[in-house]
Amino acid sequence: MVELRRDSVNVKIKELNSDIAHFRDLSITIGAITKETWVEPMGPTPYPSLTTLRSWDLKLLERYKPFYLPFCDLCCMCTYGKCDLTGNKLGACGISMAAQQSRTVLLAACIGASTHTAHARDLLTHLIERYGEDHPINVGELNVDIEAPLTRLVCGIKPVNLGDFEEVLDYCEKQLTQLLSVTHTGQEGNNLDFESKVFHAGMIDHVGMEVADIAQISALGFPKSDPEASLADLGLGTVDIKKPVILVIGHNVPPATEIIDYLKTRDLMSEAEVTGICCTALDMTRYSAKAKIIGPISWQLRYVRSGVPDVIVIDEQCIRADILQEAQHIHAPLIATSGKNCCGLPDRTHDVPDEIVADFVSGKITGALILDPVKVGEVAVRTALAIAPKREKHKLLPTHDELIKLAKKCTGCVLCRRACPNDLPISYAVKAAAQGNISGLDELYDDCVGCGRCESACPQKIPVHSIIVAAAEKKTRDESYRIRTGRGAIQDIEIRKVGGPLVLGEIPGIVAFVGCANFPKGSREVAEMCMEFAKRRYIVCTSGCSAISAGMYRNEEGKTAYEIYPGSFEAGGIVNVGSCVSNAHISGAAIKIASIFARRPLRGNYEEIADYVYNRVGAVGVAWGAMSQKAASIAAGFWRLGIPVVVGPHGTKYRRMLLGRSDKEQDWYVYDARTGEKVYGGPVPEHLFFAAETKEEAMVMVAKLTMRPNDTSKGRAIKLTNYIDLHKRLIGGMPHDVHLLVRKQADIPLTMKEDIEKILKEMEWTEHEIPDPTLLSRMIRKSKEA
Amino acid sequence: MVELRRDSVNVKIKELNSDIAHFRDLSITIGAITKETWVEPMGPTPYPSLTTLRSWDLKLLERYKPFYLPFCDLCCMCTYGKCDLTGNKLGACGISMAAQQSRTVLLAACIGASTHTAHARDLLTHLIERYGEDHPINVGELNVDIEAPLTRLVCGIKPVNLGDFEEVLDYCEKQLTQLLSVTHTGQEGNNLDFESKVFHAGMIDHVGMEVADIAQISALGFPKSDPEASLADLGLGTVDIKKPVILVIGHNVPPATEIIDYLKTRDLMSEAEVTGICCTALDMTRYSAKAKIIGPISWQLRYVRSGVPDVIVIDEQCIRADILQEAQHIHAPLIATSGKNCCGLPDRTHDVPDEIVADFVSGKITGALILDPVKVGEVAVRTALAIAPKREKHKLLPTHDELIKLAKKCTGCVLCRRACPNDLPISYAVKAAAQGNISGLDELYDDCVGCGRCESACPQKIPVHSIIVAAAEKKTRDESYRIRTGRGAIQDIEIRKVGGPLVLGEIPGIVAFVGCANFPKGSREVAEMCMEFAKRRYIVCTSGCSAISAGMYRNEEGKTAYEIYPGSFEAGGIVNVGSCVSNAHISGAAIKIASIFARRPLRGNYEEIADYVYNRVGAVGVAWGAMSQKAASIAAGFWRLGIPVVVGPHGTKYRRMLLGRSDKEQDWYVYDARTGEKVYGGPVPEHLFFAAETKEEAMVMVAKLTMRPNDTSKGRAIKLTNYIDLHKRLIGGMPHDVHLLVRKQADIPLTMKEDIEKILKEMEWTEHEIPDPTLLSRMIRKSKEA
Amino acid sequence: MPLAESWQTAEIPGPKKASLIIKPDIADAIIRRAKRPIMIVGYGAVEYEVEGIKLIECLIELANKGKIPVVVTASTAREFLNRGFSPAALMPAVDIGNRLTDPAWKGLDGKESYDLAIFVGLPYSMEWTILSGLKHFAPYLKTMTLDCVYQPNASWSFPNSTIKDWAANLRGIVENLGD
Amino acid sequence: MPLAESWQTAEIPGPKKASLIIKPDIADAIIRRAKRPIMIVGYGAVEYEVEGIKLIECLIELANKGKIPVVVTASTAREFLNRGFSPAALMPAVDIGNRLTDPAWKGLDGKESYDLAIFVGLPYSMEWTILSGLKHFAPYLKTMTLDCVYQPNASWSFPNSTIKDWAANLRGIVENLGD
Ligand code: SF4
Ligand code: SF4
Ligand code: SF4
Ligand code: SF4
Ligand code: SF4
Ligand code: SF4
Ligand code: SF4
Ligand code: SF4
Repeated sequence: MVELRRDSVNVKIKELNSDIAHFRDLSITIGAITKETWVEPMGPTPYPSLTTLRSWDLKLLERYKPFYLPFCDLCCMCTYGKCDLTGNKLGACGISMAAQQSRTVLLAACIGASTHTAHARDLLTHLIERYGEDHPINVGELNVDIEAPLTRLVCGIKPVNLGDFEEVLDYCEKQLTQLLSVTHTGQEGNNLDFESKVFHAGMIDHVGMEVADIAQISALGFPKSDPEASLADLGLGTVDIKKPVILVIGHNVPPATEIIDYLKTRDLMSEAEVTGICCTALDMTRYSAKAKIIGPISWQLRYVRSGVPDVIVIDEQCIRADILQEAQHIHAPLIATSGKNCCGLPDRTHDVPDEIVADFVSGKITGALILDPVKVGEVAVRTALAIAPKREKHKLLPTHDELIKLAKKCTGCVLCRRACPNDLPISYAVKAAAQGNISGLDELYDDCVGCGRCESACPQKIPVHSIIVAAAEKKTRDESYRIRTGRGAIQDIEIRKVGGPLVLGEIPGIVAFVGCANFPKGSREVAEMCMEFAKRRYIVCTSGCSAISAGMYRNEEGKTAYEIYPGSFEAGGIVNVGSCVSNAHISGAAIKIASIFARRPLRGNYEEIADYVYNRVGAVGVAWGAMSQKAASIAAGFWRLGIPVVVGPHGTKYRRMLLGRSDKEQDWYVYDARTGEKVYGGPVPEHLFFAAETKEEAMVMVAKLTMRPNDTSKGRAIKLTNYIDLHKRLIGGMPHDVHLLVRKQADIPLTMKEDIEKILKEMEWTEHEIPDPTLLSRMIRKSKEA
Repeated sequence: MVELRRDSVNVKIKELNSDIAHFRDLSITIGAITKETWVEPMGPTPYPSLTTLRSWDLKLLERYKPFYLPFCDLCCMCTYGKCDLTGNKLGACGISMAAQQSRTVLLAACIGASTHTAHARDLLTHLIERYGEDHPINVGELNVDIEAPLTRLVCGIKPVNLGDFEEVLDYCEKQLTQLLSVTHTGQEGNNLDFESKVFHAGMIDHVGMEVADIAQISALGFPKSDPEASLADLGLGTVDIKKPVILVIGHNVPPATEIIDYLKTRDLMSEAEVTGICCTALDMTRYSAKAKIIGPISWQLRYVRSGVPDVIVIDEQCIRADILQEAQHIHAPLIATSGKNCCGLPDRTHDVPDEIVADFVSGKITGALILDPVKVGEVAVRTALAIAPKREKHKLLPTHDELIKLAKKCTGCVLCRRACPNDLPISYAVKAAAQGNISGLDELYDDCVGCGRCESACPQKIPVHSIIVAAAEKKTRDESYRIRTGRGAIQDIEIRKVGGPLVLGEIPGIVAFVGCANFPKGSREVAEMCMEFAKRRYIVCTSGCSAISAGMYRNEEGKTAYEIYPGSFEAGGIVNVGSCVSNAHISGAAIKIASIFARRPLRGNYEEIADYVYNRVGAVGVAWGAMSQKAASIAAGFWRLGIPVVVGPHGTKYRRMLLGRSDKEQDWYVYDARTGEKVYGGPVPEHLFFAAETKEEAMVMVAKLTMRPNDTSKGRAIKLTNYIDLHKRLIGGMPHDVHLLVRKQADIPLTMKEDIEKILKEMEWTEHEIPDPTLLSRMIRKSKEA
Repeated sequence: MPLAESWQTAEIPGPKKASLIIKPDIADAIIRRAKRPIMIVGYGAVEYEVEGIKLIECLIELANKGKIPVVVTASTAREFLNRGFSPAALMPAVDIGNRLTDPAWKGLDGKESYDLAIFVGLPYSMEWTILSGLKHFAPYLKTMTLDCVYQPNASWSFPNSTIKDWAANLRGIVENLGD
Repeated sequence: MPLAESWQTAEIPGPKKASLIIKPDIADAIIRRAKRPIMIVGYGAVEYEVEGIKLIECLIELANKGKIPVVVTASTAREFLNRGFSPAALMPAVDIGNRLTDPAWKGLDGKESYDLAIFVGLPYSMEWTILSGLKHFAPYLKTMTLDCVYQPNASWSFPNSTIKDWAANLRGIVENLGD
């Protein structure tokens, strides 16, 4: 089998006559024949359409039926509306509440997947322009053979050069257009079909993310599957505020890398601070570990208002929509760098840097749109250097006295609290501050997600968020941590090493902490969860804002998670894969376990791989602060692979959970691949999408959700030990469902034998077999042999 | 200049050695060199990105600032929310109410444009599979040279074969993915930049529509720019209910054409009735004028409940989400034919027709998903023929006595009326019916849009909509009209003929009645408006549900609009271009006026063409019942071309209007292309997006909006005559803004001289020059010559 | 019939909702307090009859007594002209709505901004959306509706009322203003 | 503090909203009338103190007197166990919510469906969404919340109250039930 690649075979034809035309000196450059050949035959579902994997989706959805949590009683999507959907009423278009909820989820998933795909497209186009379409893909030097597991699995192609990703993105864009069209009034009428399309959007999302991250790893020299990627500084306290400070916010790293290049080539790296928030920050530290991460998305207001940044550069995604005003308040020029977020600024892309810098320095303009990363690099640095000395860190946070004075204006109307997404007791704290006691405000700082809604709500125009941050000044100064920079993919050899222990259950599971910072109680809980699972020798992965949050906490010895635990994909490792788009390496790792360890055919073979992952690989995603539409599509990509996702309490706002019913025995039958019989496999994993009320509940659920029907007895015993132990410690007492999770005597952890056997007896438990589980009748070996 | 085309040049190379590989018998098929060459040089903006046309958009938006009409005080798009945006509060992401409204519009426009593009993609793929990628594009035989004005204008390519459209759709899908990503939380922060992206989505939408319609015209043999396209039957009363009846609903015509083909090849056309609702119906009559159109979208419930259809075939878009239940109620099998709308049905695509038909006839299944149009054709016909004799038209509408009995259950709670989008006085009518007088219900029928919300709302479970339809039984039997089938594009020669009169103002304007049937007072108003403007010798175009509604009314002589007025693109013509995707021919006609008549360069030259259309071509779109997200994107595509759109009162639910301020003189300055000076051009066209309260207001506004700064005095006089005349008749009295619309004495219509001069004197009016208007400084000839 | 719920069940407003005009005195006081009121009358004014008297006549009386300039929308002008009343402007509802959101707009007479806009007779959902536009984008302006149904996006609205109660209320307002 | 508005300002519900429990008698009557009530207690129960007494103790008294099975969510179980009270189930809130939407579910004891679900102590917005799920998808079930804030998606809710009023109300309910 040979494979066409974009390469350098050039066919020159001196003269050609055909019926249609005559031409001379025709030169045809065609893709070359790769030396490397991909012998794997094409699987059944390359480039799947909207319906190709529908039957797989419906299998999962039969077990994990949506539990709808309408966020609004109405639909307002077209001018027939608004329509009242309470009490089984149908909309003017005939839609039911159930379908409308799933439709809304599909819309969110489309927005999320489009965001990653559009980001991948811009990034790829830029990198191809800069490095050529022939620039080779390289995610892990010689340690990685399966360079793009999702692309191979979904598209059935094996990308070699950057240019090969173009058709992958073409496919993603085509599917997303199809999917979005399904949300139009008068399209899909069935809720489960909407859900199947949500899964499709999720799968596309992971492909898009994979393209984005592989492209930037390959072209920008990010760590290549490096377990020992450097540590970088993290936190407000790490910034040297005496230097000119540049702040980058967003997800698209090229402007930031150009800023670093400009500084480096002029030997100015030590003359300025390059700081970042969100994923651009994460990716920038993959480019240079000298750059600094301030914090997750929720640090935007507090950092800007500290007055520290001299120039603010935004690219795309997760940027506060009021960033221009906030920047203007501290007199920091704002540079917008993406067509996706122009902020109403004048387009200066085609002006010479001298002029733009001069206009910034003179204050003639407060912001500019510059759609050329190289120019952004120059303008940002030169402006920061020129402006910093005269700006004097225009701080917006009140002093202690000002704070007290502001607090005295409070009438106790409680509107701030009623606006706070976390229902924080703000008005009490303000009242206390009015009497000189700011400890309440200081405490709020830890739980506050920095949304600023309290301020908008305050009729007294008290800058509530600012006084919270001001009250916690000492804390902010102490925010000084270390984070391992994003390492990218997982090496094939790591997969080989952990594949057995994972599938056999010696490693209790993979727990991935991903997504945004809409935490119910601040960043700290993520760090605590990471450490607990690493200590219990799970493989812990992190990415995005959660990767940042995971590093923002020190243990008793003053160490952060990344300093205590290794960065390798192994039991007890904490693996920061990178930014949001690096999430693809986590799903990719699960796929690689099926492919490398279990040798399942990968190419265009989605169902079989997902069936494998679902029944055998004990992976769980935790998006404790899931906020965005991207979080929705990322989760959906995990679901289709059979990987459960746990979210925080705000996650109920995603309109529905996907919950299994452990009490319905009939729901948990699987085929035994050996015999073809339908046998009871047990309620594992119990849920596909689950919102926990508290961190404790989440941790116990995570431990439970790593169980899989094919766990060996040894493996199940280890998983049960963790589950029961965490339950006892965090919730109290024995869990009530042990009897559903023990299949054979040998599953029972020795240390808990007595307690468990008591329960089993009470529940009239009997042994049942451990199947070779599959949901796919075609995977039954007997029938295959027949 | 030569152009590559997909054609049949085959390069065979016996053996080739390169550094990289060695291969033998390589056969390379490449696109051929077209004989026909497109000599026009490439314009400045082929394949524009998100920002390419931003400065043009901002020029328009400076004049037509959004007037926001928030449809909800909240945002609920991410889990930070819901956010309260009242009173200048910002969301947790920092967004303002203004930006949030524009963001919502962008979301709607993305959904709309995706819907057309995804439809175009499915259609194109199907037609290429069936007819080959080399199938030539043919929209008007020899009468049309500019076959695809939007594709040429936007993409800068000249498509020749079906296959050439692939890259056009690739581009659309890429842009839509980019655009949708902008709606993600934390992207664009500026309301006007959101609006610019709305325009971009609209432009993409028109390209997608063009591809769809050209593909089907070319491959399926639809009328090719034929002013004398046949007339087809329209209305419930045209169906021979003694025959087996098939109903098709949606927008994607292949299943319907296959049904017709199956009937035709077996000589069964006269044995069965093929009826349709919405755009599939329109397109099906373009395939065979023997097919029948029942009505616009709002006829779904009433027709299905009549029990007449024996088999219902749905494809995509504008299908009631409860169609499966409604079909089941009348015991009519439902066939879903699109991956976009699977209705939860079992996938029978790969089963043999015999089995599927047998399962339908035996009642084993009530619906099936069949993703193969040919198979649908066979199954639908055979099922209808087999089932019709035993089904006996299972009618769901109550008899007169049943109706009275049902009405007696009414408690007068008024919940039906409170649920009715048109606030119809339902409860009075029901009360009267309970006393035996059904005339009130009968009257409601005319205004009712058939949404069924009254039924959902009724606590007494009275089937309110059904009793309205039952009360109007006589009317429904009389619904028997004729409609001209969709003719497709406008011929180049027609453009040449009307170009001069239009631009010079002898033809007062082009008025296009497009879009859905969310009318405030039923279908009739559209028909009345069409006739009035045709009578006044405007060029009237129709499409989609409005084209259907336009035919559902007879004048005193019993004739419908299509029987009275010719189908040619000329003064007094009523031109049904076709289905929703045929809207592209209307924008295309405006573009062709600039290109063919005014010889403006077309290729990749968007701004100049739009500037021409905006300042010179008096076209106005009317979407009186605009309902959908597609309507939003269609309108946006017109806006970017500078064509104003008028919607009905429900149109205020689109979240904002784009209104000019005729009272602000400074807003209406244009460049005079002759001198480069900025001169007053007058408040024309006054608005870009306008919702009228009543039909009368709409008509007067339409007459006003056809005015353009470059109208000749003769032209302006004709337009003023129509405007003032309509104002006097429909509103009462002289309009209050005549003095703003008269530029020179010569503009004053002779017949109204006295009245107008009185006003002019009162208002201290003075003459001003008629400029050679442009918004683009680069169009100033002086500077060009310099 | 619930008093202070949107007349169209699904047109749920957010946190900011109209205060109820429970008695004509309230409306009367609001109108008296306004320095620059304006009245916007839609086509419903022609269609409604209140106890034998057309709504439009009641409105003309109100405008005359209260010296309130009237903007007539849609196709309603003739009915006013026929009754010898000259509206201050004939203007579509979205146009007057748009102007009212402009803090720099000095009114139809070019003198000063309006501080109270009284709406009556627009189609319910159109009035709902236009009042929403004003609620959000004309913070300096108070709005009132005289319709017989609750309009949550106004500053003040009648409750959902029977035609009878409504007639009494309207008459009350007109009579009070006459004082 | 408005009585019957969502505690979180923006969590505006649609047309269907909770009736107010203005007096303890009302809650008492509802509980008595229920054939199969169930109580779902979230982690807030541990955090709130009502006049020196922890909310959880009040709830235990209520459960005991009313013979209401208690589902304890989140990490609240220990506090019950410590007080010698055995919850009928330890189960996440979304799980019990989900089961309650299943008309075929015969309850924790497998006997019969519940007809009243009493919620208390979940995070406000999570309780809001779960009650919304039940409002829409468990039409046969009535829901009540005992929190001190208005939950519009319940069938019955207290108004937004001061801790003091709330305490009095809760005590009232418990005492009445004791009769
Ligand atoms: S769905 Fe959201 S935007 Fe629409 S009415 Fe409900 S809360 Fe408002
Ligand atoms: S999409 Fe359907 S439910 Fe939503 S507003 Fe339109 S008609 Fe109503
Ligand atoms: S900024 Fe913090 S305290 Fe203020 S509303 Fe947001 S989360 Fe609550
Ligand atoms: S909103 Fe402002 S005034 Fe009201 S309680 Fe909060 S801080 Fe005090
Ligand atoms: S984790 Fe969420 S908030 Fe953070 S950068 Fe990614 S998408 Fe944005
Ligand atoms: S997108 Fe912004 S305004 Fe909307 S819910 Fe999220 S944070 Fe609030
Ligand atoms: S079906 Fe007709 S009468 Fe009933 S609510 Fe809809 S438009 Fe009104
Ligand atoms: S909703 Fe039903 S009962 Fe109430 S007024 Fe209408 S028809 Fe009568």
